[in-house]
Amino acid sequence: MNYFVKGNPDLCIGCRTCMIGCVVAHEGKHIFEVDPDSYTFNPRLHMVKTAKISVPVQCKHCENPACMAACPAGAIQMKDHAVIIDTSKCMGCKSCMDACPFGAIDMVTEAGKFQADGKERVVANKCDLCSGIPGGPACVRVCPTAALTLVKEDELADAMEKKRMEAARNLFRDNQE
Amino acid sequence: MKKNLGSFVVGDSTKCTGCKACEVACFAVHSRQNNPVGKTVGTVTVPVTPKLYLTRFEQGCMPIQCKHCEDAPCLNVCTKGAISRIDNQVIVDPEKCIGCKDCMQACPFGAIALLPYAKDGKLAAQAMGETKVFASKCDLCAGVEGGPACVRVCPHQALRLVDPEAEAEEKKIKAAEALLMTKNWR
Amino acid sequence: MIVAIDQNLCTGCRECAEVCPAYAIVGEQGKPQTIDTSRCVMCGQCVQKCKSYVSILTHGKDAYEKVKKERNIPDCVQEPLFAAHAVCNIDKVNAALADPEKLTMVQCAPAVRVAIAEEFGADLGTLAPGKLAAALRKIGFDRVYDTNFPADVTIMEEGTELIKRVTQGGVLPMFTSCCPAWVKFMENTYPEIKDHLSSCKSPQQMGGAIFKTYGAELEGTDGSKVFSVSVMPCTCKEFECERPEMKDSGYRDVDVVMTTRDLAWLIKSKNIDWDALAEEEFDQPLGLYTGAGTIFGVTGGVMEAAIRTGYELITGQPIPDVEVTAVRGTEGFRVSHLKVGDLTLKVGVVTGLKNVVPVIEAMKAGQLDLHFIEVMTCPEGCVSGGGQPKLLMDTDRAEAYAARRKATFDHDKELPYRKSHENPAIKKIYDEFLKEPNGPIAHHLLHTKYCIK
Amino acid sequence: MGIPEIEDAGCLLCFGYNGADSHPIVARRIVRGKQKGMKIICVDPRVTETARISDMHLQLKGGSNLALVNAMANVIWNEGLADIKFIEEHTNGFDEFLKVIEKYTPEYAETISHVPAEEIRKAARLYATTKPAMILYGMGVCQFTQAVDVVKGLANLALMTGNFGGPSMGIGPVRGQNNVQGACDMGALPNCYPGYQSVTDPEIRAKFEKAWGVPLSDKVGCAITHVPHRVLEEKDETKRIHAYYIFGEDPAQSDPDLAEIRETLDKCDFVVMQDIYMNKTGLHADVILPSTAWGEHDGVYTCADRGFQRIRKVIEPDPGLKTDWQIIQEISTAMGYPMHYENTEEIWNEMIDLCPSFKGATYEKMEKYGSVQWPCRDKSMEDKGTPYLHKGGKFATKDNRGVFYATDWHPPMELENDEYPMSLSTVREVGHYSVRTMTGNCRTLRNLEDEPGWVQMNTQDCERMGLVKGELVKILSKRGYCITRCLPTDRVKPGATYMTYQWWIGACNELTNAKLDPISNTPEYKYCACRVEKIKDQEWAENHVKELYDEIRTQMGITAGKGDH
Repeated sequence: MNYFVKGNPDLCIGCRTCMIGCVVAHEGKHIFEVDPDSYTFNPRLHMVKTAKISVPVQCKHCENPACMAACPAGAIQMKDHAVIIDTSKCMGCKSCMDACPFGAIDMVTEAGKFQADGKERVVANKCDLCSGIPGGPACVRVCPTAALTLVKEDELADAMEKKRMEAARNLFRDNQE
Repeated sequence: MKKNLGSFVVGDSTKCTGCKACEVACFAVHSRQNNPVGKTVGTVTVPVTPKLYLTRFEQGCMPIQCKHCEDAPCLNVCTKGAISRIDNQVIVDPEKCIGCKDCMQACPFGAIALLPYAKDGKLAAQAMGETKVFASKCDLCAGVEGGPACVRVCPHQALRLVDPEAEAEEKKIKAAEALLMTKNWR
Repeated sequence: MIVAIDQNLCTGCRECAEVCPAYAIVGEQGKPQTIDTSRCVMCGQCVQKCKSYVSILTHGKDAYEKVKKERNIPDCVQEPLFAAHAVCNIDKVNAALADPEKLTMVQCAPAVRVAIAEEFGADLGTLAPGKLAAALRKIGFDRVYDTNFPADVTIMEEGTELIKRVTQGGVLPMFTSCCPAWVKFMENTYPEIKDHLSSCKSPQQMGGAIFKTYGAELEGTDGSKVFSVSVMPCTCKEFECERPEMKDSGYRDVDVVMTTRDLAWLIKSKNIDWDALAEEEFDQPLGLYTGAGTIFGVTGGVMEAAIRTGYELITGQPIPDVEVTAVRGTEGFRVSHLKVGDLTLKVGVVTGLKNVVPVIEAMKAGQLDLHFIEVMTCPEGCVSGGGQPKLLMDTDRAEAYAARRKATFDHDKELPYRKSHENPAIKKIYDEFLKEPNGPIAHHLLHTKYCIK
Repeated sequence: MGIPEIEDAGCLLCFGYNGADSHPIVARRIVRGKQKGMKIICVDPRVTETARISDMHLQLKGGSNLALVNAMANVIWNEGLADIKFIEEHTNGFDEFLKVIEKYTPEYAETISHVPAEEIRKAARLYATTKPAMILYGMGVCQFTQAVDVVKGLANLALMTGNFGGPSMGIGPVRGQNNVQGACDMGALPNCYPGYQSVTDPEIRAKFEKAWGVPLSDKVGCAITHVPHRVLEEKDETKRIHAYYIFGEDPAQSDPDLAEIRETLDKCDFVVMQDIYMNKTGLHADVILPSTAWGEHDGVYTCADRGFQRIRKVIEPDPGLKTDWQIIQEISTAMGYPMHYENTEEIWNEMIDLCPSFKGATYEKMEKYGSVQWPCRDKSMEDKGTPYLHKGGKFATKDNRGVFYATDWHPPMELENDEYPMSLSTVREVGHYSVRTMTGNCRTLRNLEDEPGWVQMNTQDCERMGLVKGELVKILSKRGYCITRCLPTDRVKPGATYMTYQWWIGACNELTNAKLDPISNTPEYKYCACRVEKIKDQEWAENHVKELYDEIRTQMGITAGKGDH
């Protein structure tokens, strides 16, 4: 199963440290360089604030990803329990963006890469579960209120099993009465 | 806030009947820009050259048109500089197009067709009496009042103008609100 | 076939089936459709709707010229051709024009003058009777007459018939019979109510019968020399003129029908510069018409014209307001009660053929208390006819219909005579030829029996 | 009480305090308290993060604080929920207090605060019956012309319910600025020496004169908010301010009615600005003294809970750059009072020896315990300071009894009117700190939010005015205007607008009212009348904003980081 990071709106205080953590993790040391163009600020998760809720939203790493199905370039694939975009193959057609029901994909400029008309290259960008980054998803690590959790197969399975047992116990009790 | 991404139109094959009203409307509004085309069929004196293409496939049909890619292969491949990005949209200049077909090959959607180029109510001629052609593709009705004509005329609302940024924002809000319902997943 | 669908072009979208009032279009979704001729009323709404054009991409480079040839469309035409189309008889017209033996007489329907200019790039609903007459004359027609004149005759005949039925206890309600698609539909679907139909021929057919009799007399010749052409907003008129009973003049009353679109093609093929045409008058006397004749082109127009004259015939007084706005509108079925002297005339107007079904069903169930009902097949009357200029975008439809309606009413307002019985040419033809409405000559030439099938 | 105690309260009355935006670390305690079952009553005109997770959110109309507080007291008394024993044993002035709150029935308060009477009753009951109950209040209380009265009103609630003198209770001011508590502790107030020792007390003055070897003034100084008056309008030449030395403060950004501030700085004969980066005040300064930032020097901060904490140098500053204390030392020496210290600990030791309540807070103890909350009177390692005040109901008064003090509500100084039909309140946002002299130079934070900032408006108001998210709007008050982006949100009520005050372009202090609380001298940042205008030509507005921004940057001599991502 693909893993995913989910936010708990009861714990989230909307501080966006997760977004900063995401950028720092993906940009590496560039972020501490003085040259303002040396890094791009492209958080792969976004804080949503409405009257009811504050919580970051990011890719759910679907098992049957609509983005992957929509991509005409074969730039989206599943790897290491995550749905990953190979930006070198991406041409910015926005099909994935349109297909994703969660708004989890953005189009971002790639620093230092240009199109034929001299404009910066724009490609799809989304959560990659910090693939290849030591310590796993940075957003989970930096959240000051521990509002973000990396959900893996076992935890989800355990939670479901626990719920099934509870449901069975309740039905059993009903049957006894 | 300023838009950063190109919008595009997508078809919905579950609604499309294949009537081609979109193609005819597309032709009508664009043809009007450099030909004396009125509102009725009889005013037309040039071939129908749409910028979107009704496509039949195993499960049905729908119009296919340009996605206005952000790193557009057609733009990148065009040696003549006939394809440019204007107000976020990828636009072909038919005057500059020499019909090399590179963009057609680069486009992964088949959204471009070579069609005769007409001007002032006549087919444009080139040397040796041949008709000039151009790479015809969606320009999202740039300069057309009321926005994409295909979307407006579809009798079944099978075409949708996508503002990817605005839609992503709406979808994010829905996704966030869904988290309220799954917060006690354990 | 008068209206047909080209199997090679049809995409099977069935948009035409949506607008067909007779459920005559059959076929599977996504496959080419065919027309069930036993049901088809040839109204041509499918022709108006169809957007499945001959495409370079889909059908190849040569397909366009091939289809054009198959359809007898003049070479000069370069406009899009669609799967659903109507017969084009321009070749027959050209043949007659070229024949020195023939005296060609043309009539054109009220709705043609508010639409034909659109085909030359004018605004939707541009009123152009003067240019229309000029163009017809330039094409070479010997006499340029007008269907609006026989429309005035129709009012005399139909009005008289109605008064008779109301006062002498005839079959009521009486339905109008000017719309051939409606007549065909009734014959197909409700032959049992045939006695409710007015016995009057349509204005086109009255015109044809008059041209080859009185018209020939005026020229000092006989009907055999007259070639009668009509220009109609309607695809079904060709069917009407081909009906075997339509030869009371001794010859076929109308020889050939062109649609508004056909006429535009003909004008183009003759290299006539529409924009440069100076306005001309229709020929006299069979081209003199009233506002009443002209409003036949819109839904409720026949009714309004009939009331303008009927009121005076019944009461002997001029109608207080010539504009009978109560019967105007575009709703599918409208009912009005009008005070005509001591009589309360109860009238109904149906537009859009599908809307007539519940009316007939109500009548058959004895739930309809009306004297007179106008029925027009097309959405807003003849201005929206199947032979009218076709819109590239259906989103312009409402604007086009409204503009053509407005132009029709504007024309009515500007004409010197607005009531059929006040038309001097009408007085003249009854004095000299027809004698009296519903009289023996009129009855022979201008009335008919339907349901012959 | 200490910040860590928050999460163990039974009930938290969070009044005019938006922890998530101003102090995420405090907000974390609130979230944790919620997880532990703490009941939260949030009083705020906006849906804050705390409001969102609260058990009760009283979304009052801005400027009605005291009416609501008095009504809660009214309910607590009338429903017999007061702690009579505590009142009798530990307080004075209760009867006079009752007379004032008598008229503040929930129904009366509803007419002022727009909070339903029944909600007020429920909130009062929840606060009075859940122990221990803690009150946190922030700038939503302090930045009104009726600020001190509301603080006292909140204290009344704690007094009448016996919520003083134990852990996780009492009332906690959560300060507006980093180390503002420290600045006050160190005597950066016009009326006291370090340790809240009055400048008018001859005994105290004598102590400081002896220690410092100079005669000292017996007059209370000038509050920062009185400076404009003393520069622009003071008739008495001897009282007029001619020189203004500003440390780590950006009044040309943070003070109300910026037009007046600019005039003040320009008309003042000599302005010295000492800061870590260039800021708007610097544009009007005669001398700019660059100093070190946190991480480049040692020192002590005081947390809002009175806890002294050491801060340490982690990197060497650029050569030639001096710390604040070194600069002060040199200026003082140059002005004829030789000052010489080797390090901050020397300064600290001198200071605590002069301040009885700080005396025990040595560097050694701060090092060992992390935080030492004053009062800490003894240098022995056993005195670890005072986590909460008023232990056992003993107050810092002559007879050790707490005093009830009630006043009547009065409305804000400038109300909505025909010309300016909406209200404006200044607020914070997480990420950019204060006037962003520091955070504005952090690229990553600037990427999160940048000029010209936002005005939060109710979605209905936006729809009515045809405004969409991100659209530039003009917002005006009697005093000035600025351009900012519209942020439609249902977190705020119709008719109210909210802006953060750190933006140079979207500078809401161009609009704010300089009226002060008579005791604290804090301006009414939380309420003034304003009007929002749609800008038809957005392209022009975007360019205009960019031009204004570039102009300021050019004036400041900034070249790096165009900041227009």
